[in-house]
Amino acid sequence: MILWLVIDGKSRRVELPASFDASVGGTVECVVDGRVVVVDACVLQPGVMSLVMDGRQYRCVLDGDAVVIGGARYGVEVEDPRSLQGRRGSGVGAAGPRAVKAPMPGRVVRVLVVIGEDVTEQQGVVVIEAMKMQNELKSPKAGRVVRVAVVVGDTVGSGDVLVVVE
Amino acid sequence: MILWLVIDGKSRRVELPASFDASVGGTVECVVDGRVVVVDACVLQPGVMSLVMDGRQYRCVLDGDAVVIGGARYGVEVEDPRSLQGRRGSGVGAAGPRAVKAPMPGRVVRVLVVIGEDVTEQQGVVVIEAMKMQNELKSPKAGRVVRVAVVVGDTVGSGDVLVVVE
Amino acid sequence: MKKVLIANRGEIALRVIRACREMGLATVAVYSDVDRGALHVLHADEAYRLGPAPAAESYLRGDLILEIARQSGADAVHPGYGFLSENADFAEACVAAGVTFIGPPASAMRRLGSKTMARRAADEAGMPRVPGSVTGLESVEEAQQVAAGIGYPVMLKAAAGGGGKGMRAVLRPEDLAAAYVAASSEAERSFGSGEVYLEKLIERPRHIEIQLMADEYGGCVYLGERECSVQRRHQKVIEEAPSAVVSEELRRKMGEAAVRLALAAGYVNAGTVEFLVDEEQNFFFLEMNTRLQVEHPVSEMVTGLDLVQMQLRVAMGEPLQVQQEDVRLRGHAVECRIYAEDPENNFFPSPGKITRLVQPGGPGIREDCAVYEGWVVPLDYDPMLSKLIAYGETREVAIDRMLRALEEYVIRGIKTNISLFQRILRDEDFRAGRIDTGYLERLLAREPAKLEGIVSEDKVPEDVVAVVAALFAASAAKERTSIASVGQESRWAVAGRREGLRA
Amino acid sequence: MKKVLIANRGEIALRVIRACREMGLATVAVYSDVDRGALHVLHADEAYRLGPAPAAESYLRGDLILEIARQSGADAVHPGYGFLSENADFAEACVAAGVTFIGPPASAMRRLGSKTMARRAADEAGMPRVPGSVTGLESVEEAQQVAAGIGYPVMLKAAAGGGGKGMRAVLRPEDLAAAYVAASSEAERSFGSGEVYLEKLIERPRHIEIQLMADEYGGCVYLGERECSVQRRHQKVIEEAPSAVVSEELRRKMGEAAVRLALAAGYVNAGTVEFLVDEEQNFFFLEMNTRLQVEHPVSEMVTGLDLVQMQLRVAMGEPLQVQQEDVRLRGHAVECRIYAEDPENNFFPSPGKITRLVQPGGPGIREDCAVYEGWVVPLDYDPMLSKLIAYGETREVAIDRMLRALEEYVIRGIKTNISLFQRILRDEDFRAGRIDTGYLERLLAREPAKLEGIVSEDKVPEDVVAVVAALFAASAAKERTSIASVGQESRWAVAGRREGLRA
Repeated sequence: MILWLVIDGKSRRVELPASFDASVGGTVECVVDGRVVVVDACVLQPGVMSLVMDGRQYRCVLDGDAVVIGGARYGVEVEDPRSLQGRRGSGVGAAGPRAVKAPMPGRVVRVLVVIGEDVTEQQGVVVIEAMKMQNELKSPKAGRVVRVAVVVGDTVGSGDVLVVVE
Repeated sequence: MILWLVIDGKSRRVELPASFDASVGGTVECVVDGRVVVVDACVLQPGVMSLVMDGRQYRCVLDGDAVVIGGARYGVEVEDPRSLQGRRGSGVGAAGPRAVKAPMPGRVVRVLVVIGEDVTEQQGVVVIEAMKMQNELKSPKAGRVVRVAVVVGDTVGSGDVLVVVE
Repeated sequence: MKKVLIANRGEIALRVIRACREMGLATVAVYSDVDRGALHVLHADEAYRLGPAPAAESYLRGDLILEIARQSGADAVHPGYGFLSENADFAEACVAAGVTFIGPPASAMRRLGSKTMARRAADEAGMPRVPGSVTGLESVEEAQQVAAGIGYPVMLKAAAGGGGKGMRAVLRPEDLAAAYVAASSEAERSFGSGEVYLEKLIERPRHIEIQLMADEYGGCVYLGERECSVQRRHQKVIEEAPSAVVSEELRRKMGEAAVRLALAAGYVNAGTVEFLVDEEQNFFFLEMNTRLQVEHPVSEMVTGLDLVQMQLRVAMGEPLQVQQEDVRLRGHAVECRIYAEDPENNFFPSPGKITRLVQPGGPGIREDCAVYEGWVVPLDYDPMLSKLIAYGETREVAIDRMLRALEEYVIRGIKTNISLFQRILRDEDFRAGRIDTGYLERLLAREPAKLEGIVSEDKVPEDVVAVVAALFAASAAKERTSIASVGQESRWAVAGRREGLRA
Repeated sequence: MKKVLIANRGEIALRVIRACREMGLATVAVYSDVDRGALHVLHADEAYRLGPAPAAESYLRGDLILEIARQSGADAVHPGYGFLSENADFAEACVAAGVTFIGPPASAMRRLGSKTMARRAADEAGMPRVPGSVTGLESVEEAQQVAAGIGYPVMLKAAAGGGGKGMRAVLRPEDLAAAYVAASSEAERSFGSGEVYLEKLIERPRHIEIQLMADEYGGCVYLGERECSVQRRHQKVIEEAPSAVVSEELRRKMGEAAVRLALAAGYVNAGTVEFLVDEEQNFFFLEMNTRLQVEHPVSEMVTGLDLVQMQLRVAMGEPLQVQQEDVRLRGHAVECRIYAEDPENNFFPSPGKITRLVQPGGPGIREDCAVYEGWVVPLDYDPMLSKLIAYGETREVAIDRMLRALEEYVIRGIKTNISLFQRILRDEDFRAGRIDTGYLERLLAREPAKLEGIVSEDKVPEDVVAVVAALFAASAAKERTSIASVGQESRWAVAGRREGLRA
């Protein structure tokens, strides 16, 4: 199995033997960017692993899109070459429609705009609350509100679109 | 779903609504031996449940063939009528062949008999060890050893047959 | 007292339930809809639903709570902290319903609950306080007069305040008028009362508080101090006992002043008198908290006493079994409030499902925790997941032990502020005890925050990181059955599987 | 000292690793094949394989361990307890290899390791001991002579003994000859030395021991006593500090005698002097353990000190920072040794996979644990899973707190002795402190053992049990994907599914 990874912004290629079952672990010879690396991996629980390389022991925990090793956190992306194309094309300029997204999960406590309303840059559009913390979300640009995706009382997830300004 | 259970030796019949998903929980009306019982079940983790009935809260943990409720342990068998027949017929008298089984998981450290050897009742036949505790297992009857299923160094599980005496 | 209803949730509800169980008292839990599977419910003898998630419809419903007490035969209510714990009307309603309120009498709560009234009580008890007004300011003119009298900089504060709301620092006379209006209207909005007062701004103050316990018979002891100077937005983040700067002499002076105040107000049960301490070790009365506090465990560690059991015994009408001379402090304790929030993203709250939980243990570690693997942290309440407490012979040992425990701690699925604590506990100023209430904001304002505190001494080789990431990705790909359980990793799993097709 | 190799496994290896981490020392773990996934490995900076599971091929291989120390650059070895911890040859080999052995010098270990030599050392130090021989018995005749001198009943003991092997109580003269032969040959088989000695049998003795810590400069303090009278087959089951019966005066006498013995033998580092105490509070030297003991945490809880950190500092050549007058005992601590064994089935060992683990927490609870959910407890080593320690202001509070914690504790997949502790801690005699080394065997011999200790006050209604069992069975049936993970429940699941077809 060959994996292309981006770790803290740096691309890496890791090759694992096809016969190796990573969910069980054991001693394995990997090829990292062309170099042979021998490690002993032991899976304690799904997402918790002890890795020994050259006698050094690393306690490794999978955490969402990151791995935590000995207290330090490393952001990891698993690259899929087919999706890269799409990602490159996804950049949008200040000219197009811009969405106001929820930066955290929460409940909508106030909606400050209506469809068709003109807003200025940094004008508050929606207030969401979670864990006793209120957050007023602001328009990223001046323009007209073309969509209001939520009403008061809605529960939203992190990244959900709340309002679109064009 | 209808379940026939034997709890600490007593047979019980419990009927759950077909639509109820016990792995998720919720408020449910059960019929226990003909009586309607309403409980609120909340599954915290697989095998760990909070049950509320008439305001009383019970912390319930599944433990093998038992349930532990508020610190007390209750042995449970789920009855399968088809298997009862077989179970009733499985009693064997002192006359037939008798197996010496491992009462605990362990490693065989000594085998004290060979096939064809005559043994007396309570004569030691195999010694197994686990966790620094040695256990000499004895023949349940006088007779002849017809099978020795293990050799020194074998790892055995609880209930495994070690020796058969006829 | 036979059966205690715990009118709270989270770690403090579990804390009280544990104390009741140890004393042979039956327990009644109450819960909102999102808390049916919470640990405080799981550990109670009885449990009753209050209502929907919002606190106003559940944990703040004193009427429902008293109805449940009646129905279940509970003869006492423990309010915990927050929610109804400082609500004098609720305390009174309990008494009227024939149920013991485990806390001070409503009269003492009222007398000490308003900051302006408490300041007058402090004066009467001969306790030093920050110079300034002891009544609400009637007008901007009065504010200007008082400020001129004590000298700038000054601080405007809401009489009914808390949590930093209705507060404004005023450095120059020309800013006072605007600040007065702003503070007053914020106080009106937040607390329903626009009353503000004014006091001298103490520069670089330390927040140090005295824990008290009083019985019904005039017995009152102080149980040492706690220092809570590490704050973010006026919220305590790390607490410790004893303070690194309080001498035996200062402790005695502050303790005796606190006891005088409590006795003068007819105070009973656990309470805390908060002080500001300036750089010359002058102490000034700040306010009194008429309840058990979040940070009470650090006092328990250094005194060897159980404050909740003491609360229960006092509420049963027993006299204190501890005299002042029996209170012996030993060692040092530090507490970290583990929150569901993201220190790398504006401290945004991070409710959600905990997919993996590995808790620290071993010598000197106590954890008051109310979450478990699989628990969904609700977005309706404060973000506290757990209180981690480390004890050691010295402050240094306690700090290093806490660092060890934080390193062991794994909470996955949601973000936590564990890395913030690692940063603070490794910071030289904190380790040297050079802290004041502005310390943490200054630390956070400092630049490349990210690596300073988080990385352990030895850098992990890049190849190790790559191999570990690859193994986790490959494992997610192969263990198709476990994708559901690992949740967040599904993106990896999908990518990994695609790769698998090519390998 | 920069890097410590921990020549052990299980909770004690993790305990030492934690102390090293807190002090900034790097750690090297060693492991046998079945321990690759053990927690002591997961928490170490470095880890090296020793060999196959059997201790003789792994944790007892001093040669391999020193080779790994050399290879990894470890400059010290902590032996923990058991395995090589009392092996003077290994201690010597460490020194020869230029590696600090964290424990006493080999000479002191030899002097106090043999029971007959230790008895002579005790005489020299003016310490009371059980009357009897101080040299090995040459013959049955000599045994008869000594026994006649001190009077029956007497006890035969192996000089190299431990764990109850090579021991025989002799009540009448006519039984002595046979017992002598049996004890001697058992000793020969168990320890490679048939040397036995004889002492007076103390009736209903309490086992009480003194914890010592000595530095290289003649400094030596005693850190209070521990009572370990609750034993099964001469193995400690529950330990506590302080003892319920030791007065300040007795503590001082025992402590000073223990210190005299240690100083006379040139002892350095942690050690324990064990005594028998009779009903008249006479104390008799029993033996000295020249290492850290399993039950050291109860001493840590009541003294507030960290014994492992003290061991490390002494081994670094530091003088003790604690004088005798600084040692202040406070409160009471109880420890339960949680074992993988089945108290309802002859205490048979119960190795295997832990399928569910819910650990207790909160005030006054410490756990030194080396297992986790998913860990397969190997059958090759002792059955200890964890040490649970409860602290309280009084013995009663500590006991009730331990009961609360045991109730919270869930270990599934294997059997444990948790119910045994519940039985003991609820027993009136234990609660009143009426214990001696025969106490537990008497309790276990008592009749309807099963319910007495295990059931909590309120009986669970039969219908609740039935519904809970039905819900678990139905859940196992519906969650087909989880069958693999619940392991033991598969039989239920199969039955449940069959039912499901009919429903």
